[in-house]
Amino acid sequence: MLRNTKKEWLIAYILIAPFVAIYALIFVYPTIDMFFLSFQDAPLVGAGDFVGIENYERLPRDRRFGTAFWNTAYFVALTVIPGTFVALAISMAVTRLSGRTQALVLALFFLPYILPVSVVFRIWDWALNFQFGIAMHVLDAFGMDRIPVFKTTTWFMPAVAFVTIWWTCGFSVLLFLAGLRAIPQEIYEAAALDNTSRWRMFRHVTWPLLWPITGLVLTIQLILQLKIFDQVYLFSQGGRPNDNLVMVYYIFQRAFVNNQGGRAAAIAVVLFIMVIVISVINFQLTRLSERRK
Amino acid sequence: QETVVWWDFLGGGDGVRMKQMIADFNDAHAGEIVIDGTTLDWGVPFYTKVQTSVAVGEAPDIMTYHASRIPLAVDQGLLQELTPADFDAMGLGQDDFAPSIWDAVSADGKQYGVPIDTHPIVLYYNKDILGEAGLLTDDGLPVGLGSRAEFTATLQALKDNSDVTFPLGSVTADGNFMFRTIYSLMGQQDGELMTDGAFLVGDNATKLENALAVLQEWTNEGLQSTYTDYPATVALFTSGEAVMMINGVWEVPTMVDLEAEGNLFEWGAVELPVIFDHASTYSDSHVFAIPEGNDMSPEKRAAVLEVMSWISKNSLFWATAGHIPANNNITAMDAYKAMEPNATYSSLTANMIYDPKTPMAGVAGPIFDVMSTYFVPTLNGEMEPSEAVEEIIYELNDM
Amino acid sequence: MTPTTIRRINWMGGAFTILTVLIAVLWAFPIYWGIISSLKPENEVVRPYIELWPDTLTFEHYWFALTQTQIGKWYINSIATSVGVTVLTVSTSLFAGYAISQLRFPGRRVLWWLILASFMVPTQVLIINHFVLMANMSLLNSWAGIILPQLIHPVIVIVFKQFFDQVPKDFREAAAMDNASEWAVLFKIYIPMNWGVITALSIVTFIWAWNAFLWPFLAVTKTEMMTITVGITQVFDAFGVYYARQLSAAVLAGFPVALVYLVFQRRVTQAITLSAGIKG
Amino acid sequence: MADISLDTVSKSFGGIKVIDGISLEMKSGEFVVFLGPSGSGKSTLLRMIAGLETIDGGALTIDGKRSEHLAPGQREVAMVFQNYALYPHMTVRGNMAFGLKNIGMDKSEIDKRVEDAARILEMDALLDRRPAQLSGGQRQRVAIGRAIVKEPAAFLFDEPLSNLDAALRVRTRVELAELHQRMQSTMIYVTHDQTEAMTLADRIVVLNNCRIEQVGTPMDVYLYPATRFVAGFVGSPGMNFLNAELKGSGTDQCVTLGDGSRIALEIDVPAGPYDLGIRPEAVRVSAAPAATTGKAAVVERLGDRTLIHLHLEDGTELTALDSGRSNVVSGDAVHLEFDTSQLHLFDAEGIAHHAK
Amino acid sequence: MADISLDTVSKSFGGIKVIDGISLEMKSGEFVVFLGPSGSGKSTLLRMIAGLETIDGGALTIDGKRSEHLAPGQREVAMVFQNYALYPHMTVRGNMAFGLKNIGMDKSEIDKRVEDAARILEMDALLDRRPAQLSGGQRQRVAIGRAIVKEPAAFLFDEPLSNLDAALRVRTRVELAELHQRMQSTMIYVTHDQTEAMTLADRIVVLNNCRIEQVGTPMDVYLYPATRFVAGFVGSPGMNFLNAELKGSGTDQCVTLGDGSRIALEIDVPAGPYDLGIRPEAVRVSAAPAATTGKAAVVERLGDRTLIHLHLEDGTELTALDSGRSNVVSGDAVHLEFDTSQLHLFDAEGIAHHAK
Ligand SMILES: Nc1ncnc2c1ncn2[C@@H]1O[C@H](COP(=O)(O)OP(=O)(O)OP(=O)(O)O)[C@@H](O)[C@H]1O
Ligand SMILES: Nc1ncnc2c1ncn2[C@@H]1O[C@H](COP(=O)(O)OP(=O)(O)OP(=O)(O)O)[C@@H](O)[C@H]1O
Ligand SMILES: [Mg+2]
Ligand SMILES: [Mg+2]
Repeated sequence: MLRNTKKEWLIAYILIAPFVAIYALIFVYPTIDMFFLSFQDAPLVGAGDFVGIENYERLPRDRRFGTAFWNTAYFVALTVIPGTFVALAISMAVTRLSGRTQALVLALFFLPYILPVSVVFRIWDWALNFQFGIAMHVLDAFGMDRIPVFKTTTWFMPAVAFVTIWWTCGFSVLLFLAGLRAIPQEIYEAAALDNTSRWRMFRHVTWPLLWPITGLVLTIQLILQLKIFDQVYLFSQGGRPNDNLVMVYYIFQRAFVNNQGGRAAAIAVVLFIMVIVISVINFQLTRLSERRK
Repeated sequence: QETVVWWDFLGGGDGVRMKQMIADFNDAHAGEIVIDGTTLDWGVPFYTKVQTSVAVGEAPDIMTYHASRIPLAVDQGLLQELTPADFDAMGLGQDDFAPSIWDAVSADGKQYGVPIDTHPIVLYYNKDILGEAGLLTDDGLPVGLGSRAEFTATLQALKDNSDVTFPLGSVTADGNFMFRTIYSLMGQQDGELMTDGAFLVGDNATKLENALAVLQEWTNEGLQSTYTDYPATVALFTSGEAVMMINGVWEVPTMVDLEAEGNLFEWGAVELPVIFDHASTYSDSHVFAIPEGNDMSPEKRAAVLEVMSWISKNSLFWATAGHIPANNNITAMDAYKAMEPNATYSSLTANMIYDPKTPMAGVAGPIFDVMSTYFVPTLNGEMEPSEAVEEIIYELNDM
Repeated sequence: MTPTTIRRINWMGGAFTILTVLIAVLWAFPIYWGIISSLKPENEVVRPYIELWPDTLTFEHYWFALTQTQIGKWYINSIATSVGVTVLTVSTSLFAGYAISQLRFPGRRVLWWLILASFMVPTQVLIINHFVLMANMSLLNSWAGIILPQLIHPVIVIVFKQFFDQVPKDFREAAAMDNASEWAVLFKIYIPMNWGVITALSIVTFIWAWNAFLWPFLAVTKTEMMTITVGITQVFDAFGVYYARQLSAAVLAGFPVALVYLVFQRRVTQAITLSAGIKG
Repeated sequence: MADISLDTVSKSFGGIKVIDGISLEMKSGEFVVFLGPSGSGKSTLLRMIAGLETIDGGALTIDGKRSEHLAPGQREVAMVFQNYALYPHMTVRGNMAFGLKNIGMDKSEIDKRVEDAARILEMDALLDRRPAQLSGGQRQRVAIGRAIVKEPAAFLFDEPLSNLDAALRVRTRVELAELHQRMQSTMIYVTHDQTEAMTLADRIVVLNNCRIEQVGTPMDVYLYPATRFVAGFVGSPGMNFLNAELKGSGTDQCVTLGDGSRIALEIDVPAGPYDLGIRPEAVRVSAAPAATTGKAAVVERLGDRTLIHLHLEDGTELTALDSGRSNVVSGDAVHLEFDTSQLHLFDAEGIAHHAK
Repeated sequence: MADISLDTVSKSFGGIKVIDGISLEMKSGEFVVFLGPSGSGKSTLLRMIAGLETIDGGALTIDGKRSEHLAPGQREVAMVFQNYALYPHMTVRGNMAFGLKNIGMDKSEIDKRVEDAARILEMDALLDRRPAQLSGGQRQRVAIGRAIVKEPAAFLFDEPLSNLDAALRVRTRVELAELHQRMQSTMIYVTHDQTEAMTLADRIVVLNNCRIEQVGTPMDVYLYPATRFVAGFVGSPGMNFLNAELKGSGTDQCVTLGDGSRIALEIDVPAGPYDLGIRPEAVRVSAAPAATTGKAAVVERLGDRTLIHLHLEDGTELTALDSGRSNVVSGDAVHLEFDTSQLHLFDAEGIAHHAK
């Protein structure tokens, strides 16, 4: 098309200006600043001294960093794959329903996702309360021992993972449903004519056709759960936070509780790099598998 | 008119009293000063907020503080000094406070706060159930406050009584809280956390281990509630599921209010039982302090001082919150001496011990933090006391 | 399989449907339980058995939360900041997405790559620097301070760009034949045409902003500036037994988003799938 | 290869009848086409045979066996879907072998069948590609291959050509006809395109509104449509319909058109008003004055033929077919002659009566 | 209504020439169709006229005014897009008025024009609907209405019928022809469908490979294709091409086919090998032995005509057109006669030579 280049540039720059300004201020600058800060012995707010890589050197010896790192890994392991499976199972169940039933069931499964984390926290803190929680009454009814879910290290991460799956899996369910809907009904009909059993139908038709979505869900979950903070923080209150540290929590603790901006920034940089590395690996894997096709 | 922005962490039964006092103050100073009060979550969240708000110059005009944490606060430069001139303006001075309390708010010969109370922990008990079980003395006190064996026997007797779920309600899910009980038990053995800047020197470690062992025994024997957080502990006690409860005096108003509504049994509160050598109870003080990081006009500062002064002088009402007023003039009053249940546990003032005076100590401070981390697993039987003590020593020395 | 296969499958299907519904109900049960507990008097709340419907239905906790706490202010803060985040994010992303999709200008590719790259970066790691930045700009404890760091949603730009890419270029050309100016093309053709996506994205952005916890939690030190999601966890009478009160506050905090969801269910669903890069 | 018979089968969707007591016999090796407009129930009928829709009432017999309760896989029929429904993640070979693997067939037997089918369809070279790497026509063949390997009693096709472009559609149509000649298997084929039906079918089943309108060979259906609907639906350009009045009887029978012109014909119906049907090729442009005269509105030259869209004097529209080299131009007045042996009268119920 | 002329215009995309020095004159009121296969540059050429693509070289004159540097809105042409490109959020009225509003036309004048156009297109009742509430054919009309209101010098259409179903396409084609007759405005119409081109055009411009192959009236293009490409592209069923050897000269000229049969013809080219082109309608089935004999492979009965796909003895494929009532069945041996006046020979460069 005939274009007035100069005018087009001007309009483009006017349109992107607000975004670019915010992006530079809130994203680019703080990212750079984070790296600078990680080489300083600095309080949260205020000037600090350059200390080289001291903040990083401490990390391998730092018990709490170890706790935070392994807890994060543990949490990711507990949420990403199980959460994806739960979402897949739910969406398989939902997709065979139709009409109002489907809408209702989907709404019930999805509702937790739109709740704020603090509400989710209150609900589950109450449901799993060691003394008064309904879950404990249920355990009592079955003659089982009550479980102090948020108060022991054994149960804490699995419980928070469970709540997280409950909370966020509506998101994955929607993606799976979109994926399932994108599989033409005709393929299933063709498979029915091909004498396909239920299991083979899932194994050889649904599962492979859903794999791109599954990969997407896994990726999104992975990146999301690495950044876990809110739930862990809330459920740790009045408990034993130091046993339950995760990366972002530890950044928070160093920066805001202990007032050590520099050391906190070093942890932040580590997490930053972890996420980037994982994203890049993941991106390459996807590209590879796409190329194989 | 000056608006004084006020933060406290008083969320329990005493919080209600403090809100009443603020209202009274506002009435008394209508048109001159008004307090704009906010209650934040106790402990780490409160002190984190204070720290960040001072750092960014958004601090309140006045806040409550724990005396035990003043050394740390001074070290971090969070507090403004209260000069002798300030004290003159308030009409208060060293003479109005017990020396230990006065000392607690001082650092390097400067004052950083106005103490308002001391608040030890006490043993609450359910007279109805104890009476039925025949475990009440003629004075209406639980039997067996004299020794470890006797007290355990009392607990065991309650346990054998089938109606009782928990003989003792303890905040076993929250190491922060348990610090008070455990430190009290160490005090009963004359144990010290810090000796000349070193942690748990000599047999102090054993003393800590002993303290933990007692509590763990109670857990193992099913004598106290496990994994119970603070609100649940109170709920267990007030609903009659736990017969006794170790908790701060600040829960007195909760009981008083419930009793007034007719929703509570006959209850009492008494000094902690002597488990080891002699009576000893951990105590801390609520203090008013002025944070750094806010540019106050002289008028505002005068208003803040008036707040502190007024509350200190009117702290007889604060005593209804269970606390022991720090102002000597109040404790000397007859009205105070007659106050119940304060009178029942007033004996313990002689046996109070405080945190070591160091920037490492204090509510939500580093020592507190490290130790509480190991209390929960120990008290609930996940970890051996000896192991816990080892870990605590390692981490304290690692700081 | 036997000749009756088809019927048996139908029967099994029915059983499976009932099972699904049961699980769904169970899934949402904790929400129900939270709500119903908030409607019980405190002494009923802690009864040691399960009571699916209160003996005495009471709104006293709601009354308490609404009158005795600053929940009203928190509501206002939440609404103001969520609307602010929504309007700013959606509008800046819309313009940026449009420019990248439809206009040719130097720097376009660089910008696009930057946005794609930032897609993966966790903003959580920037909390320290955001805090320092906002402190230096004296924006802590202000709506602006809560809003600004939440404005990074590269995914919204990406979705917009993809949507504008999908608009057949015929429309642009038809508009050119119709003598429309560049601005008219944007405001009279592209924006109204994509109104559905814009509302969908606005709704989820609003939900995200309303539910944001970490940053509003850090950015505010004054109670009266807190958002409701932060407020209900920060300022509460933790000492004492007030489970029902806490739950009533939680219900109040969750209510607006639940309402938004129930009203705009389809748009929310659409926006969620879009935000994951799936065309709805 | 099998006989398939439907006995008063019916089907409703949510209370709405879409197949209403249809009975039909299809003989082994026959190529039957279901022809009808969109929504007439063709696909539904086919899918009922395949087992993809339940049969609400009536009986389905395939090769002598009552089949309405059998699962789709057990009916020994194979289906080719409109969008082919190839498994996108499997190779061509995988697509063809999948159904055989499901019934646990020997690997060697599977390979043999797949390779035979590939040879028949001339796609040996494509066996290891995936559907995404194939052109539309090639996909179409894979879909047929997938059906062939099952050696089914009957092949069912649901508009298999509608996703191909015009040129390819014509070519594939011829290929399909050749395939049927070679394999001699029963084929049921659904389409709404009357050209496909005409060119492929041994017998056409014309469906409309959930009912069978006519069953017959293509030429039967074309020359002797049973109803007005069939007459209008089959043939392109479509049949002309004119209001007419039948008068007289015996040898002096004639119809009067709207413009007053009369056409003599011989037909076994009582006098009265009818719709007169006549195909464009039966309307001839004549050099001399003839039955009537019209004005050419639009002249469409197709090269080998010319379509002349005319208005009669009273405004009635009529299309005539002329040779490719027709010299009529738009605006001309044209003399029209009617081939009276190709006249049809349709009564009020739409039933057709054919002139002798 | 305007003359449009292109003078050696050319266009490249990223170094690849897609329009290569094309010159063309279109007279006022003429209906010109650009016909060609996909990718031949038809759309590009049209869009260059519209101003939607820049013109790299050469001159464009619209109504005597040099226009290659004018913005699209200023060229006084209106375009109907393949997907109509109706603004989905505006009513029909809004769609038609948008362009007029943009040039600040009076509200009353806009209303008048919109209503006039609506009347012409018989869509008065639809003015307040949105595109989504319209059928395909109605949308098509709105798109035309949007062009009409601008009272442009010329209408440009880019495959406007390709989104309609077959029946509607035929009907709309006739409507378009009538519209042109009524409005008498210049229309340039792009299509790859030779039927559309044949039926609509005053003149067809056949494009292939960025070049003009032939410009001429539909019958010229059909009867006297300039090149082998045009001969193959125009006409359905397509022209038969056979390898042939031209021998002799003067009156004893003849071509020999692959099966050895000889056909006498008269043509002005030297002897040698050629491709012989003959349309199916020029291949006639004869009762008596004739020029040659073939075996009917597939017989497609279209009702009014019958297509017979044959194999000659040497395997050469050939299609013959017979009448609707043809009695040839697949497998028959058929005598074939050729209409020698309709023979074409194509030399190695693909240039056509027509028999006399
Ligand atoms: N699953 C279904 N639920 C409800 N109605 C249906 C369903 N499938 C088909 N119908 C209805 O049944 C009737 C026949 O549909 P069918 O698909 O058999 O038509 P068709 O002749 O194949 O049309 P087309 O040429 O469009 O494919 C239609 O009115 C359709 O709306
Ligand atoms: N924007 C473009 N960039 C690069 N190449 C293009 C562009 N537009 C068209 N082409 C190329 O120019 C050639 C002609 O394209 P054009 O769209 O004019 O073909 P067409 O004859 O209209 O085909 P169709 O019938 O498929 O619409 C094609 O080879 C096409 O790939
Ligand atoms: Mg169909
Ligand atoms: Mg094109």
